[in-house]
Amino acid sequence: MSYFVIKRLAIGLLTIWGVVTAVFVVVRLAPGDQATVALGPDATPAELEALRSSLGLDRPLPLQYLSYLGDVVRLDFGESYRFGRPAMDQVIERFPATVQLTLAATAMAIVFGLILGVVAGKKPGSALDRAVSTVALGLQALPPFWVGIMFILIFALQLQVLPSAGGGSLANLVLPAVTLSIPFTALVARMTRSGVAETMSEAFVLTARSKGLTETQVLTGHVVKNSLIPVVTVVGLQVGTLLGGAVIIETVFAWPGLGSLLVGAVGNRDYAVVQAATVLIGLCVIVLNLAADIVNAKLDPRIRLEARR
Amino acid sequence: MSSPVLEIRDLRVVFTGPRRSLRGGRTVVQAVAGVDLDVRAKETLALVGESGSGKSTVARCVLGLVRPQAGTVTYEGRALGPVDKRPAEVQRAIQMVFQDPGSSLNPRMTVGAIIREAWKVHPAVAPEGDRRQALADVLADVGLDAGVAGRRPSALSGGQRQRVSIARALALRPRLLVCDEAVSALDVSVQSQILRLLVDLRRTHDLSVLFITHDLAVVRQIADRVAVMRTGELVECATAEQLFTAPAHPYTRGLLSAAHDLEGTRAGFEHTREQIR
Amino acid sequence: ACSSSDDPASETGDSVAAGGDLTVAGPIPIENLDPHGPASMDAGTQLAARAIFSQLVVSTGSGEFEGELAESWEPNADASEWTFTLREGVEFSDGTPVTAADVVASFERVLAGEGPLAGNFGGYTVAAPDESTVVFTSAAPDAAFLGKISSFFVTPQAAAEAGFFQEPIGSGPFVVESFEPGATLRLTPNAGYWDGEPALDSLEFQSIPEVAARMTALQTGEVDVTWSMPDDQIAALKSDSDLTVETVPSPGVLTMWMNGSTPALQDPAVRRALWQAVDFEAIIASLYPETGTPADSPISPAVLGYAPQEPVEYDPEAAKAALDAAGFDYGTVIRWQFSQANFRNFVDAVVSDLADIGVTVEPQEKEQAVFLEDLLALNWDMNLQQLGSQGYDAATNLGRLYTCEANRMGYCNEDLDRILAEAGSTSDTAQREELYAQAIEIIWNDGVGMYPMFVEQPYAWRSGVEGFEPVSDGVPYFDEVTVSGD
Amino acid sequence: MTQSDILLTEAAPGPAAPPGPRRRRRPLSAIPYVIIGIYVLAAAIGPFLIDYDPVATEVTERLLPPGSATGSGTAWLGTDAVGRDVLAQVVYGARTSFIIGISVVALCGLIGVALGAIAGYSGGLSDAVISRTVDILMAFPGILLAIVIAGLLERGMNVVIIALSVGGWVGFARLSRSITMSTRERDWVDAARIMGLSKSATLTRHIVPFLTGSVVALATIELASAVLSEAALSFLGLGLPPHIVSWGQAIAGGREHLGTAWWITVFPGIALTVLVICIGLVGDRLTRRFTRQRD
Amino acid sequence: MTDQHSATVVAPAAGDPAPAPGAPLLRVEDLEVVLPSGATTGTVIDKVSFAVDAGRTTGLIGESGSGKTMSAMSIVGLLPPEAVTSGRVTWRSEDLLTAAPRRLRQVRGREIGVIFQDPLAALNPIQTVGRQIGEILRRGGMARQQVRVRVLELLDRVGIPDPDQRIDVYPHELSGGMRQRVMIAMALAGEPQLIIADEPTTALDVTTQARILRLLADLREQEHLALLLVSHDLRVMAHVADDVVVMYAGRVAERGPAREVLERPRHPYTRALANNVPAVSTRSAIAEPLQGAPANPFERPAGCAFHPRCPLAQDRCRTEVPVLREVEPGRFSACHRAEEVLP
Ligand SMILES: Nc1ncnc2c1ncn2[C@@H]1O[C@H](COP(=O)(O)OP(=O)(O)OP(=O)(O)O)[C@@H](O)[C@H]1O
Ligand SMILES: Nc1ncnc2c1ncn2[C@@H]1O[C@H](COP(=O)(O)OP(=O)(O)OP(=O)(O)O)[C@@H](O)[C@H]1O
Ligand SMILES: [Mg+2]
Ligand SMILES: [Mg+2]
Ligand code: NI
Repeated sequence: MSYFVIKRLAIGLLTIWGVVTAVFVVVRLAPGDQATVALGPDATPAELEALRSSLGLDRPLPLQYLSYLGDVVRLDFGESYRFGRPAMDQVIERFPATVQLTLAATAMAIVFGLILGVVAGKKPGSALDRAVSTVALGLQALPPFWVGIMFILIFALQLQVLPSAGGGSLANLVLPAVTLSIPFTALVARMTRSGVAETMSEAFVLTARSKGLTETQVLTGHVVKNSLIPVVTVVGLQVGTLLGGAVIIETVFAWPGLGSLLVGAVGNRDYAVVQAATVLIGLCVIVLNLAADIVNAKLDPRIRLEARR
Repeated sequence: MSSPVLEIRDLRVVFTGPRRSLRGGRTVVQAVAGVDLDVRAKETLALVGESGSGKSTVARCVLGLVRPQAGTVTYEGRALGPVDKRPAEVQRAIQMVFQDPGSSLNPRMTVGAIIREAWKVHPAVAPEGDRRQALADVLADVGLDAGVAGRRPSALSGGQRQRVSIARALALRPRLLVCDEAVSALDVSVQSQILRLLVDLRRTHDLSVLFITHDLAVVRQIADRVAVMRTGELVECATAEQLFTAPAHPYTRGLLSAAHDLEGTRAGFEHTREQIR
Repeated sequence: ACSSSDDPASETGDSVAAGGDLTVAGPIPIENLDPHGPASMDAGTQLAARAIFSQLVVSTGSGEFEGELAESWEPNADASEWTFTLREGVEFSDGTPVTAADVVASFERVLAGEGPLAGNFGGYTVAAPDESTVVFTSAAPDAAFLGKISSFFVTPQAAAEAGFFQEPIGSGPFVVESFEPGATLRLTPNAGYWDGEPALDSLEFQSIPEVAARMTALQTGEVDVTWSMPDDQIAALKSDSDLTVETVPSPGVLTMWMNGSTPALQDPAVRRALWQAVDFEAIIASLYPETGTPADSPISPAVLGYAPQEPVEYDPEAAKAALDAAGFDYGTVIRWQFSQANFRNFVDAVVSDLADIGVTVEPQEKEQAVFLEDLLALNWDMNLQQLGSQGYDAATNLGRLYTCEANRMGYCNEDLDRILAEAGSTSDTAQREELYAQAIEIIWNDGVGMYPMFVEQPYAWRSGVEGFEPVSDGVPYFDEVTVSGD
Repeated sequence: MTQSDILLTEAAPGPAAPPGPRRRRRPLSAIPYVIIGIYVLAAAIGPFLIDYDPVATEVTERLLPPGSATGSGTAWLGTDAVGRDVLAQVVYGARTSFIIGISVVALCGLIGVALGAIAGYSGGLSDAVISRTVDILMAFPGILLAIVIAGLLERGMNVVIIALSVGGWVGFARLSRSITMSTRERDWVDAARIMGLSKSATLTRHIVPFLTGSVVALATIELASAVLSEAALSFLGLGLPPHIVSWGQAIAGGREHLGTAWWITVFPGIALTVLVICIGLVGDRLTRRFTRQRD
Repeated sequence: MTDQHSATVVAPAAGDPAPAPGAPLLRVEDLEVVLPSGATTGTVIDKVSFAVDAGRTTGLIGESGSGKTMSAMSIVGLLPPEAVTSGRVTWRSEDLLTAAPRRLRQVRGREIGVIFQDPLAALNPIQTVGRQIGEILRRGGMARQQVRVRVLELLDRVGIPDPDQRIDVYPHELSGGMRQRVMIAMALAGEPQLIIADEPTTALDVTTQARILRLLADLREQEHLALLLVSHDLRVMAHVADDVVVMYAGRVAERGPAREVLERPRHPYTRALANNVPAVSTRSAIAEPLQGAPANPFERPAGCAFHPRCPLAQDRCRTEVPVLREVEPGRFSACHRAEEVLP
């Protein structure tokens, strides 16, 4: 187990290095740089040059890369020129909001997704199953920004029961979290459905029935837990994706999370923030995947942690 | 006695499992621990032993699907490497029949395509022009009519599939046929059909056969010599007659007595058999 | 400390009773409180700075300025040296007095800084001959200095220290209580503000980028004041009896430069013909019924130097004839770049009109950074921006952008250069107005760009909000606002 | 990428079980196919029936509700913010959405299957390299890539396709790799190797055919999500240029008018949702068919 | 190994709670199971009748797909949900086919225990074996501590060494033989009167097979159990069964006392099966194999399902379905020419 964790962390470090490098290459490939944005439309070529050299942007890329890598190793992600403070500080400040949103959405998705999935998967092919599957597909097909704006119009404007935008309070969390959880719920439901449906055809379910258990007992005692492994894997992956991918929802609901920070930073070519945010998100994805694997190993004693994928 | 077609010397195979902890080292399975074995021309050598004793691993080494940690496999004096490094002629000469007729044939291909594929790789065996005839011949050899060539494995019964499997091997005119549990998955009534076919083919095609099984009764019916494996080692190797009448090793004796145990109303069967004759 | 000239004492006495907590959602997030740094010209930073810090002077309209920290100011004859005398007794919120040394330090921060403000003051030096006098000296005459310095805020000398802007100290009407960059800025009144403590109990700036959410927040009362709403939302807001909606003229002009270095657009006749081919009046009436008026000058009436011109009438036949006469190649594709999504409808409508006379325009919506880079590299045939004039002075627009040296739109006219240089080097307002009128005529008639629309700045606030005064540049002040009833 | 995990749970080819009892055909089961057929028809021939010029606007007829009369006929589904016909946008948008969806899926599918199959079959170094690349891409915010690609290249359909494909192949690779790894263990693969078939021939003849089922099923899901992602890119201002009509554009463009002119977003939204549901249903069915009756 | 043979002739133990003396514990009559398959339906089980007497072992024998598992599972209602059953399954005096689901659940485990073919698949991989064995006791309301004691007893009873340690391991950590013992312990936990064992030894090694069969024989004797044993292995049957039912393509081909049926078959199919069993003790030539493949109940040949493979087939066999009839006292055969099988 400890060896496994160490090995996975080593792979994680390698992945982080890949992410760090990729983000470096990618942001520097993009046309326009920090100097263009900082100086705005009125800049003269001379001013641009001066600023570039003072920022070190005129050095050869490999050199910039090396010094950047050196800084990252020392956990120094540089100063954000937009925010005028260490980039990591800014990123960390936004992190809790993102975590709140993601956790709330994930919790909802797990609860409702599991219920729907179990209900559907317990009788594969039944009318209920088809209904749930179709609804899940429909939920996955809703453009999130559309749902978000409709929610605002309905719950904030018409019914006036929930605030429309901003962060902080629990009430503020409801709409964005629900919006974010809709496609996720659908995914969890579909995963659970297929897992449960498959487990239902396993021989040990027959064994459980042969002991005289009721269908509910069979389901809760022998089916659900056994079908969770792919669900856990997906939740692990998806939560990671949500961390960085909730941009649209954060924008619609003015939720001060990492996604909108990242998009803004890319637009402003705030390299330091882009890099810091990407690394943090990458780290989370890696840790969550690791966590999912550990949970799976706890769920299923047959899984030897190393034999992943 | 004829000289060995296949010689296995001091074969060792180790499978390493995943590491459990940093210092704990890997779990290591010594699947084959120093096996010496000869298969002589035109003989049937049975390899028996309980599950996990390493029989299949030996077979896979012979075919070059598993790379042994140590030891040599020699075919007619030539040392053999992994399957894709072998000279075409050796690839052709050693063929295999698998246990599960359901999974040893590509379900997406027709029987004809499966057999022709062999000739695509080794065109010399059946020249371009007379493949149709060759196909009919090889199917006839295993007791199938030419009509099945257009069918897919899923449209065949288990026995028929196993015949196709044998036909695929025979299509390359091999010298040595490795059968890994070739009849174990078949119904009793079909099992005899396939066994009989194998015995006939061996005679007509001058084959040497390495026959792997855990069923001692079958061994008794068809083997010339028997090698007994246990946890990766060869515990005994003798002619069939010798082994069944005077087993030398206690482990062999144990196996035999367990088999006897199951024989139950043996007398009843004998009686029946007499009646039929 | 905005334009109000009322007696501060009475204001204060009146507002202590009202007070209230005001929530404001501007269109742009506040990311940075440093008024000297790279974000200094951001609307968000300017908004915060106006609440936290003080300017030397505040521009209140075309050519008009009011002293804030400066009690009086005086240029020398050729407007290359400007002397400011500071107001007595102004203190930062920590009680230390605002001195000339702070002004000098702040200005030097700007010059050393890596922001867009620095570009305004190339060749300037600053000195403080005594505690309350500051002298700015330029290498060249600069009549528009007041306009430029109105974006300059004075901070304590400590601003250079790291971490200062996490909890900044200023001499403005409010002090920072908490700041989440890009999200919320919470302020409380500065009890020691020289112009009287603001009446509000607290002021909060929120960032709500999505329009629908921002409008909803205003209608539900989560937000008390907002501005820069799209026209289509304004009608809905107007029908809400709890809201006051007002638009004020702004210095903004929708500006569509045409790249004079593009072969197809070199001929002024072609540029004018294209302009003629678009029915701007109808487009504005439909898309910008609230905030748009057809323009008759490249700079807005609110700006010093404004001079109305003969409007370009919509006449597609004449346009087509003119294009034919000029030998325009209808096979050319005109690349039209813009960066803001809210221009999309406008762009689509213009492209449609031009297509009607057979001219192909390919709209290119670019990301801001790409847009800027291409803008400076003249990597476009037509460009769309909303241009303002900083400090309500034509110098910051015409004088800076239309010279041959600036080469901002591939257009170079030596006569124009001369006129602009002259206008920039005199401090006589009447003379400057005259010179800019000449310049505008040349620009207009040569069709350097199309100037379809003056933009008005819309504001909306809830009925409990008192004393809010819309300002034309979209960066309002809140020191005299009170709010009740929420 | 996560979509592929649905398939992964069912995908590994089980022992070739006797072809299980086939499900009886339900008359309703044809509906998704019929609807998709209608969409394809609309995308293919709709543009010839309905005259629409995405460049032409009519600002005086903007934001008209469904059924309003306009200068050029009746706007059955209303008009958008610059007076273009919403019905025509729905019909023309179908073509764009199909082109984008199919291109993205084809691109991702080809790359993903090729890399996944190689990784799964060869193992060793190539597997390590491909797997780590997949890891990195999964830990990398996709939106960032999309933004940068949109900035690097001139705005257009190909940019959207590339931006969506860069991360999209990962799912196919993961799926192909895991199926390849289990198919590789099958006896018929060994049989092919024993007769001396080359690596590439073994891979293409004895392994890749078994990927098709799950890959096609995943492709249908990815098709739906590509269409949806295009809408999301448009929302962020990174989508298609204005002169290309797409549902995503239409939905994103109408979001400021949701309260007043709902028809701009709702009709393309319904078109999109119905298509995604139908594609998803077909995908589900294919998944089931290819995983259960694998023979 | 004559000691083993003796186990097969043990009389029903006294005090066994059999309903009426002489009446069988379980009687299956005219059982029919219809399964849909694609567009068609197949009568997978066609008029099958047999009985299991208290304290005795009845064997169900036949090739793959002949309907052994289906017949056994329909007793406790564990068929696929789409299966349609008819006939009677009389357990003591009640009909289980028409019994309420609740009653059926009471019967399962507590009155009739089941042992499945593949113990690895039939055990829940993520629960410890102790938990699975004890589940039925826990659900029955027994205290946790007592359950553990009882499970340890059961493990010991089925011959698992070190029950203390094995109780907390997962199925995959056990060998095949151990797993099958766990299955048996699980079936015993509810103290049933009948155990249905579906191919309990097929997945095992010869050596282990012998041990498991001996265990089953011992248990039957000591716990006064009746046993319904399903197998395709004649050697196994001959070893433990008192009566056998030979099935072919969903029908009963022959039925009677095990020894007699296997020694003197009254059906050509049984004869062929017996004939095909190779021996270890003597070297025998490979017997003349039956031609063709076993019939598929979905495409059952008309008349006698066995006729295409039958050396004795006549015209009558091709059209007329032979009924199962008593060809000599206690012996039933479904062959038109049953009398001619043995000269
Ligand atoms: N690819 C592999 N990786 C790891 N261990 C393996 C592998 N293949 C076989 N083994 C192990 O090697 C040992 C020998 O296996 P092998 O398949 O040769 O046995 P066998 O005698 O053929 O058994 P059976 O009768 O069950 O087929 C077993 O313990 C098995 O678990
Ligand atoms: N779930 C199912 N759905 C449809 N048909 C089934 C199902 N299970 C079994 N069958 C069919 O029913 C018939 C009888 O099957 P059964 O499992 O009883 O045979 P068996 O004698 O137990 O065979 P084996 O020795 O292979 O276990 C077979 O033809 C089989 O294909
Ligand atoms: Mg083996
Ligand atoms: Mg069975
Ligand atoms: Ni005996």
